[in-house]
Amino acid sequence: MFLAALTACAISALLVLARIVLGKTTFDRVLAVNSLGTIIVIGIALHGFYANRPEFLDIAIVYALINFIGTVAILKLFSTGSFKGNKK
Amino acid sequence: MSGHYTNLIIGLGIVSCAFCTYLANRAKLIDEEGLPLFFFPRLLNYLFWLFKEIIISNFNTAKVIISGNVEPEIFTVKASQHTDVARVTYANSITLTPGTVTTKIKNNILEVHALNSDFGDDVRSNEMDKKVKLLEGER
Amino acid sequence: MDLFTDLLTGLFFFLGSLSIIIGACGLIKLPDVFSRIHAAGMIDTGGTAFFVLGMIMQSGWSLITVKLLLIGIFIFFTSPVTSHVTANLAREKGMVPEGKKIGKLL
Amino acid sequence: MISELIINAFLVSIMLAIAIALLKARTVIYTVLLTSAYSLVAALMFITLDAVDVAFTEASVGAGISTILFLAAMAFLPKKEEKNVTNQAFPALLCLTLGGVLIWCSFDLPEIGLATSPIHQHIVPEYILGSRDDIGIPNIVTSVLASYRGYDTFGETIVVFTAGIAVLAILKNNKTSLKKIKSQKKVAENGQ
Repeated sequence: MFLAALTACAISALLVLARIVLGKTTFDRVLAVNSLGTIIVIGIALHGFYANRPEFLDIAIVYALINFIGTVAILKLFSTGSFKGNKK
Repeated sequence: MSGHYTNLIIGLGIVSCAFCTYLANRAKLIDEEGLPLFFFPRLLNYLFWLFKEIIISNFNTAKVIISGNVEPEIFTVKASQHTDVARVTYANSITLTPGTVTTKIKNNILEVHALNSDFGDDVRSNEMDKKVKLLEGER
Repeated sequence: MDLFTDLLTGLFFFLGSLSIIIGACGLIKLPDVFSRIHAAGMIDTGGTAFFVLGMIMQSGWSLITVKLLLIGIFIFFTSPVTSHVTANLAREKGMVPEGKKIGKLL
Repeated sequence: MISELIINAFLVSIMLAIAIALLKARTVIYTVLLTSAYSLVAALMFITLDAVDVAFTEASVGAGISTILFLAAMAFLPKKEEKNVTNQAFPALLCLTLGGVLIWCSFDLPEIGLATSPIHQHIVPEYILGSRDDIGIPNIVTSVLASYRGYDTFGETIVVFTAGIAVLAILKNNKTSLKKIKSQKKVAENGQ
């Protein structure tokens, strides 16, 4: 059962990767990387259950946090061109 | 998170939490909307409704993606809430249900992008708006 | 009872797999950024919700359940933020979505 | 066992695909995004290898911090990479030779997981057996890094800290000297 779910994760990860490589604009790619992160969070949790070691869930939590921060940082850079904030 | 609760580990956790709070306080990151306590009693009810709505619109989005009759549309709706927190909750709820995304917010007007006219009608019927307004309560 | 939880887990996993695969297909198939955000939102909400529910069914009541709920809640709160930020930036960079427009745009 | 093999093969092929795409990429932000995706998959790979701590580090440093650092550096770079026209025969030869030597050396390694290999005989059993009673942290790698080899880690931290301070000092100095140069230029222009 877990293996079937992992296979589904793998297939969708492949499709999302295709979007990263094909993507026309940067927004497509950012979106696809974010989705890949979500799929991998699910994959880590599933693999933890599959290998009977649910401690891996800690990593999944860290992953979810980092994924969010990374995406927002990329978009922030994209909007302003630097990390210096919006002081005028 | 490791299932070990010795005094040392708990103590270190408390100390680091306090230090983080002190740093955040020093950097003036905490504003008056940090913890919207007045939400909580009605929040659970709303969350259940939102969850049901998310699942329904998930199936609808899946149907649209498979059948391929995509007619995207973009329109503006008015948010009738008074506080910023409630408005943000409304915008986030619109974004959270697949099929509709809030693209811009200006004061109390939201610009929404919908995958299909069905999703658009759902938002324009203002059902969610009323629910969030109920959540906000009388003020 | 054991069989029942297993069946329920299988159902949830099936639905979750379906929603992430359809979401990924949508990410490939849909025409422009604004439509693709919906597909990504499907992966974020439907996929994680069903998978987390299924895994909670398997774990029973323990520390693992709390961690799973944390993951679920966290993705639940961050997904709309990333979607909105992406859409907002795409709009501000001057991209106009395909399809019809109703009313005056901001 | 066979399923482990399939998972590993799948992950490796995905990483290979990303690496090839990285070679072809010509815009900087696309490269950064691909690197981030690569780190994501690499962490998953470490998890299948049962290396929880490495996966933890890879997830937080590889996918998180280094992406942000790359982006911060990217703000100072031109948007597109210029086509490289230098002769690449020598670097290719160097890489191939090094790879060949490493593969040749790997034949001499003991079998993976062999209990009688020297690395498992000397002091590791002591650490593994004593870690729980001595330190009381369930994770052995953490206890080895932070306690048994504490001085080592402390030295590393000091080195990294010093390097950080030096980089900051150089950068700050550079900024002020740039300002000085600019002001001198202005003075010179006004003088003319």
